[in-house]
Amino acid sequence: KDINIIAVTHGQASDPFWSIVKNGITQAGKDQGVHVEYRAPETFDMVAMGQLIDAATNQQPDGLVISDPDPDALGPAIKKAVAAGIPVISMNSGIGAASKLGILLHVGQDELPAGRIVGARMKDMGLKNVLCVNQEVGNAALDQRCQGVKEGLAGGKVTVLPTSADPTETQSKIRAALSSDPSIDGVIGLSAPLVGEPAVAAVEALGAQSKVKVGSFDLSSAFLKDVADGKAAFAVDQQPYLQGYLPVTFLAQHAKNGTMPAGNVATGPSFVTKDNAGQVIDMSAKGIR
Amino acid sequence: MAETPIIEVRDLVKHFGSVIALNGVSLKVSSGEVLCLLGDNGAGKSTLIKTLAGVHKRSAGDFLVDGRSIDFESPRDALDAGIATVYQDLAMIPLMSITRNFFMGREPLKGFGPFRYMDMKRADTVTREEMHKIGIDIRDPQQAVGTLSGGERQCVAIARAVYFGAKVLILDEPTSALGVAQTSMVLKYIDLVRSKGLGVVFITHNVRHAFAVGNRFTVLNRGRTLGTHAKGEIAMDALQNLMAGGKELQELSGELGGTI
Amino acid sequence: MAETPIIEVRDLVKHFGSVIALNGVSLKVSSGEVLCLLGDNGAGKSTLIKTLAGVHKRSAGDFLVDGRSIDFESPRDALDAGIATVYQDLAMIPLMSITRNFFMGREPLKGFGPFRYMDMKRADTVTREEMHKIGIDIRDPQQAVGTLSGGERQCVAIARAVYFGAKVLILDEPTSALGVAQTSMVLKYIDLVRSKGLGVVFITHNVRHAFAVGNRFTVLNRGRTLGTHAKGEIAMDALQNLMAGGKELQELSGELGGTI
Amino acid sequence: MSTIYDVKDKLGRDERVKTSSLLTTLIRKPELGAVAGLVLVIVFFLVFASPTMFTLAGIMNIMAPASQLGILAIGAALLMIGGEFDLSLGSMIAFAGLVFAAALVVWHMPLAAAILIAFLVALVVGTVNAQIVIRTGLPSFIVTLAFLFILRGLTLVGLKWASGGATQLRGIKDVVEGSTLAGFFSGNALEGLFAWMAAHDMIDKFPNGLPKVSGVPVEAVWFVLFALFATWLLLRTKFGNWIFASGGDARAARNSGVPVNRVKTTLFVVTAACATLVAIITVLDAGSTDARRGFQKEFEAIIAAVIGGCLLTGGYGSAIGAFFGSLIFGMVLIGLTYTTIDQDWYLVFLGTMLLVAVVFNNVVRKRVTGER
Amino acid sequence: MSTIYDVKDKLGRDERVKTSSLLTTLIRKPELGAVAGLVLVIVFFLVFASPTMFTLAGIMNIMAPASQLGILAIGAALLMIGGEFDLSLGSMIAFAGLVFAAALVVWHMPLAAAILIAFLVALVVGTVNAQIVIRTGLPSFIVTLAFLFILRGLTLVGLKWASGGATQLRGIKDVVEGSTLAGFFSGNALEGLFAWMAAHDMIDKFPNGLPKVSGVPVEAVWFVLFALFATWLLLRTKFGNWIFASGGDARAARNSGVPVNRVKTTLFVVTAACATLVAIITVLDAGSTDARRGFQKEFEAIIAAVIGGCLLTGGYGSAIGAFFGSLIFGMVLIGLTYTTIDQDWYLVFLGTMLLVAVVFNNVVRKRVTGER
Ligand SMILES: Nc1ncnc2c1ncn2[C@@H]1O[C@H](COP(=O)(O)OP(=O)(O)OP(=O)(O)O)[C@@H](O)[C@H]1O
Ligand SMILES: Nc1ncnc2c1ncn2[C@@H]1O[C@H](COP(=O)(O)OP(=O)(O)OP(=O)(O)O)[C@@H](O)[C@H]1O
Ligand SMILES: [Mg+2]
Ligand SMILES: [Mg+2]
Repeated sequence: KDINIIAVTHGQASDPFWSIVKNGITQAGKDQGVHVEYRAPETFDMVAMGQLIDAATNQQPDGLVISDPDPDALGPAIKKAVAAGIPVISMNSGIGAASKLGILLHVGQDELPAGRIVGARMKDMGLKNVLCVNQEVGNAALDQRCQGVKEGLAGGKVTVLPTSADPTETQSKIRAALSSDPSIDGVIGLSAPLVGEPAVAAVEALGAQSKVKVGSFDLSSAFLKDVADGKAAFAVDQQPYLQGYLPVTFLAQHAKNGTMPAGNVATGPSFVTKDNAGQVIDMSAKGIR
Repeated sequence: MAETPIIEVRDLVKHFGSVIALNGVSLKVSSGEVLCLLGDNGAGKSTLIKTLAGVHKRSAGDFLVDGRSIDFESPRDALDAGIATVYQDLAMIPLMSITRNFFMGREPLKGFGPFRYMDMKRADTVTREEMHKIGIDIRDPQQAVGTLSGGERQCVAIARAVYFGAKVLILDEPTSALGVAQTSMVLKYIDLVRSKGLGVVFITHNVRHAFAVGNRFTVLNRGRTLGTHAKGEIAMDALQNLMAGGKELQELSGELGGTI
Repeated sequence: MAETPIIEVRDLVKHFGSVIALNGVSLKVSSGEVLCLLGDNGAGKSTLIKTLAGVHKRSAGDFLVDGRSIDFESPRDALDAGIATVYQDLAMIPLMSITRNFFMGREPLKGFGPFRYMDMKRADTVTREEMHKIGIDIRDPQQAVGTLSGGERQCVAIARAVYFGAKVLILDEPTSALGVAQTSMVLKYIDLVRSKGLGVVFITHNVRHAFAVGNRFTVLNRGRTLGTHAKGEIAMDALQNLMAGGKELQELSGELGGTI
Repeated sequence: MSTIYDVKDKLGRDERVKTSSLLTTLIRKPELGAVAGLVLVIVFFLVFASPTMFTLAGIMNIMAPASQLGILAIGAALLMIGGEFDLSLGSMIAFAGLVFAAALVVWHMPLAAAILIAFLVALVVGTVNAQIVIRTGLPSFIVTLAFLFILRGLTLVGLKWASGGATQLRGIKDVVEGSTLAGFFSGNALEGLFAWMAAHDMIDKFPNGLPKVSGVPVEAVWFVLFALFATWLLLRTKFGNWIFASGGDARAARNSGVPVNRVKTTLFVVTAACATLVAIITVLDAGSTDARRGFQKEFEAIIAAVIGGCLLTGGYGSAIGAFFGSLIFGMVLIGLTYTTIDQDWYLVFLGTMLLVAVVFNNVVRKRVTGER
Repeated sequence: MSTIYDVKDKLGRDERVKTSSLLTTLIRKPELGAVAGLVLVIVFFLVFASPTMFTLAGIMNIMAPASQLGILAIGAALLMIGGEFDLSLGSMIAFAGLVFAAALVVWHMPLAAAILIAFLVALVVGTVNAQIVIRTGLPSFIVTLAFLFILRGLTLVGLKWASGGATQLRGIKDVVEGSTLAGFFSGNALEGLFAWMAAHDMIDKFPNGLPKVSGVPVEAVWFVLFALFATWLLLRTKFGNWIFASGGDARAARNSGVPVNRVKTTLFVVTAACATLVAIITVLDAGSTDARRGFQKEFEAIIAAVIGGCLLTGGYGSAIGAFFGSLIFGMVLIGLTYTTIDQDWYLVFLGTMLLVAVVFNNVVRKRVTGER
């Protein structure tokens, strides 16, 4: 009998981060010889996501991978899946609620602690006034990153700058923010292609490379090039590929042999800096990192 | 007719931005009489009756209903005061059915309390009957008004106004799109309505139609009243000339055999 | 008039869904003659001329222009074939200026190659002049058509068709909204156009207007041709009765003093 | 006198109308197009989707989102027929959700009071939208667009304030635990029936004996009732006539004595109330609310209404059409997850299905109503 | 004969027209409303924003996004005046960007060929949109909505294929290095002038002597030229007349001999070409393209056009209005970053500013044109 594994996440296939997750899932499916499917709501929509989990449960897959940015909203749907006897692994977010809901294990790390670690690193770099550029305000997962940075940068000031998916607009807004508040000394983007790259361009256009440090969550090949060239300080890697690859592998093994690791797997955050950026660029251009 | 007129306006002025549409117009209508409002194209007839019907607010002047000065906030007020109007552009919704247009704003209800609903059957019957009276035999009262011919549409508007008119009936060129039979019907109707004691304001460009039913004739020209004449006081030819706004017509008319 | 008619239709049939609007209509128009199309409301006159003008496609029947069978794909084809039409609903864009409406689809150009542009000054002048000829003195050719009075709007449509009419001029109730002076003008115009050798199809409900300019009269009734009569062959009264679709009018007309 | 006009033949038929078969007459309803579109979509999924889609559980799974969308779509359809848009619909869901949730967990109000407050907010927002549109004469598109931003922004600010910095507000489930009133807005209806059916092996069960489907989602009940009510309203009441008139030609309607402003204000309030109802249902179901709730629902609602045959220019449309439009759109949205189509192709298929369904709908409608 | 009608007074004035001052006549332009809105917004920011906003650098910073939006808005405005919408505009940016980038880095075409191919795709997409709208008679809203999904989906699929799995395609800068043609689509124009001005201390410089602002963003030049061209087209050409006519009343226009279908097809192609132009500019500027490019730009474009006075129902509007509308929207969008307003309030302010600008615009327009 074919083994069927379904992944339901809150990130769209067109989102750079989640597209890598999906690549990991697809590859794991191939490697394990199981059938995998990736599904996500059209926007960050917990109600729709709960309905997608229900739809997945109805199909009685041999394993279910979910992300869980709102355990309250998704709880009932997850519990139903568990009650239906489907092994569930959560990834990326929701580590805190995993065991309570009957989830077998969690792969990845919540956004909030990830943000804290980034904040702490920026504090180490001596930054005091950081601009957290959020391309999708209201996406609770992204909001948590900024919140975490704020907590990590204890004592420093963090301002959230809401922007959109338009790089021109983002660049202009960052330039505007930097020129109206000259004390800003750090910019952290929540997406490397949508924010990180325009941020580097904005800092360059203002001639403030020496003063303003740029970092970003997630990777993109162009941003990694900036890191390698020293135009950006660091990129934060959660290894989304693994967040997709591992749960599918675990569930496939579980279906075949009944095995399952005993504890949660942390996939990040890890920092990519000038020293190691070069190795990552090519992998990133192919959607693996 | 020494009684107070149902409607009276004095020195009415109406501006649209820089356009002066009415520049001092006076008229009165008493019950049981047909006042014909005549005048050239663009003289301001429609603007005047729209002011009477509550569509426009006057810029200056007096407007009295039953001898009392009045200000209509909306056409609904005018309707509630018993003034029903057939507009030149008919005020119909092409996408809606004949019945729905007929009863628009005055729907017949059935049931009680919050569960009152439109009595569609009665509405259909009334519509069909009223249209029949005016000489139009409609195929289906649920047909969209937009698919009716120009004259059929006009008849719906007239039948509606007549059906709901209580005190005054205002008709803006009601016969212009009508066939011979329907025109006769409408004129007969006007006569009937008058004899029931309503006042009628009847706008037309056809001096024969005006003479057929009118008691008095008020002529507008370029936003001003040119004067009012009772039926006995003026000949059809003289009226015809007045209507044309003082343009000499003999010559033109003569060339075409004097038939206009 | 032994020559081939400019326009000829035979046994034309037109359905709209389940509605049969035309059910076998025949007529012809030769150059230098005015054909009056008469008939009751809803008889199918507008539907017929819209078929001639390329708006509707016929469901069955023959349609010949200059003796050759033809199929217009769009009104533009009809215009290009020299057939200009005044529609009953006028085909005007209320939001656009008088000039722009006047020249819609036939803009006068200036300049050369890709840099050709509308000659607005000429367009304004022509519009003003043509409107003046028909008896309307417009305030500003750039005024939106939507703010014109009903009759003024009608005059724009007529002036436009006359200006661009090349072979045949079709007029659907052009005089219905017009004042006495403008009506005279339009009838004179029709006469003029005929004398220039164009064919004219003239729809009206006014038997006097029809008699003033018409050479032949075709009567429609409920989607069928009732017959065609030359001017000399029929009296005004008989025609009037035919127009009403066979309804006896004497009685009604009598009550109102025989003036209709 | 009536004989003068009587040229009908002996059977009383009008010779100017082609006779048509009973069947044609029966189905000469514009809504038939939307039904045909739905049938097409169902056939597609019957062929290409996993058979679980059309099990009882699968259907209920589609009903939940389709019903939520449907409630909004019918509200939007009424407003569109009345000649206006409400782009603030989606933001209103978030805002009403915030107010409702805050009333429960921050101000610790009883459920009934929280529901009342939420609907009061809808009344205010709807009235404000309407009054600005009416008084300024601006298109409602642009006015409600401003409120799309404003309400979404206020939700964000309010959430941060209510939750102390986060953009999620949780813990609603604990507060409403055991309330009977909550049963009207969350969970399933007819649970007893389904349990009984499960006990008698009439429907599928989980290994633990519970029925796989524990009832009809409560929003589906609201959806059907609202669709029936709206249809009755549109077709059979005075107010329905006024809605068509206001949307068909506001000036003509006003001239005929229809209180157009009152009609439009009511419709804006109804639309906002629909958003609030959906907000309450989703907040109670999810037990939480966040700043992205209802994102872009305004467009989905308009899409569903347009699929169902509403004209964007107003004056034409039906609630029953919007009903089927929501089912079509909801089925396509969820249904694609039952197919093996790769998620990367998801949008391509969504667009294509939409187009095909709408074109088909249109062709059928034209065929049956004889439009040309 | 002319004397018969001559009742004008001796000065040739018509007694039915109130005399108005030269000033009133001069400014009796509907566009004045949009200008007034812009002035209002500028005054607001002069008072509340950091003074750096109105330095040369600040203005150029606003010009880049406002110009890109403006190019789209003028295209959308032309189409709206012609009576249709194009909701696929934003997705078209992404799709054209993909085609353009793939032509450069995957197929290794020269820049000119890549540009040509991108515009060819625009021609095809515009034509397909138009043909479906015309042949089915469906509202363009729903047809182009389907293409919003389809093109966005195809972009994702295409990107993954072109990049071997990622959602970003980069390396464009290296490929076009040193091309003169690229200068027309990226970077700054008038760089010589600005360098000269810097050398003569007329504008701010960096410590190293280079001017802080090295030129006018090239999209601003396109924007202004396109606005001028579109204005000329609308007001002075035959085609412009046809656009107004097609949007005002397609049936009446058709009856008057306007080739409505041809007009609409052309407009759909123009709109798609606008999206393509913006795509080329942003791809060259950023050196990369991704799956989210142009997200929701269709709405921003429509918003800007409506702010500028376009009617959603078609037949009315102006390119110059869309020009100012884009400046207003672009300025509000970026300008709030220059203020000290808490960014959580961002959307609230965006909505409020929009509403205020539009209401003000409307009031001024009514005042000057005497509409009631
Ligand atoms: N809303 C408006 N804005 C500007 N001008 C207007 C408006 N309404 C009417 N006018 C002008 O006022 C004048 C009078 O128009 P009105 O419609 O009252 O004429 P009328 O006497 O009814 O003519 P007709 O017999 O042709 O119907 C016209 O010249 C018209 O252009
Ligand atoms: N598009 C349509 N769909 C359905 N029925 C139509 C349509 N157009 C016209 N009809 C019907 O066809 C019949 C003929 O209409 P038409 O407009 O040709 O009449 P007419 O002779 O011009 O009348 P009038 O003198 O009143 O203008 C009418 O009964 C009308 O209801
Ligand atoms: Mg009038
Ligand atoms: Mg007709």
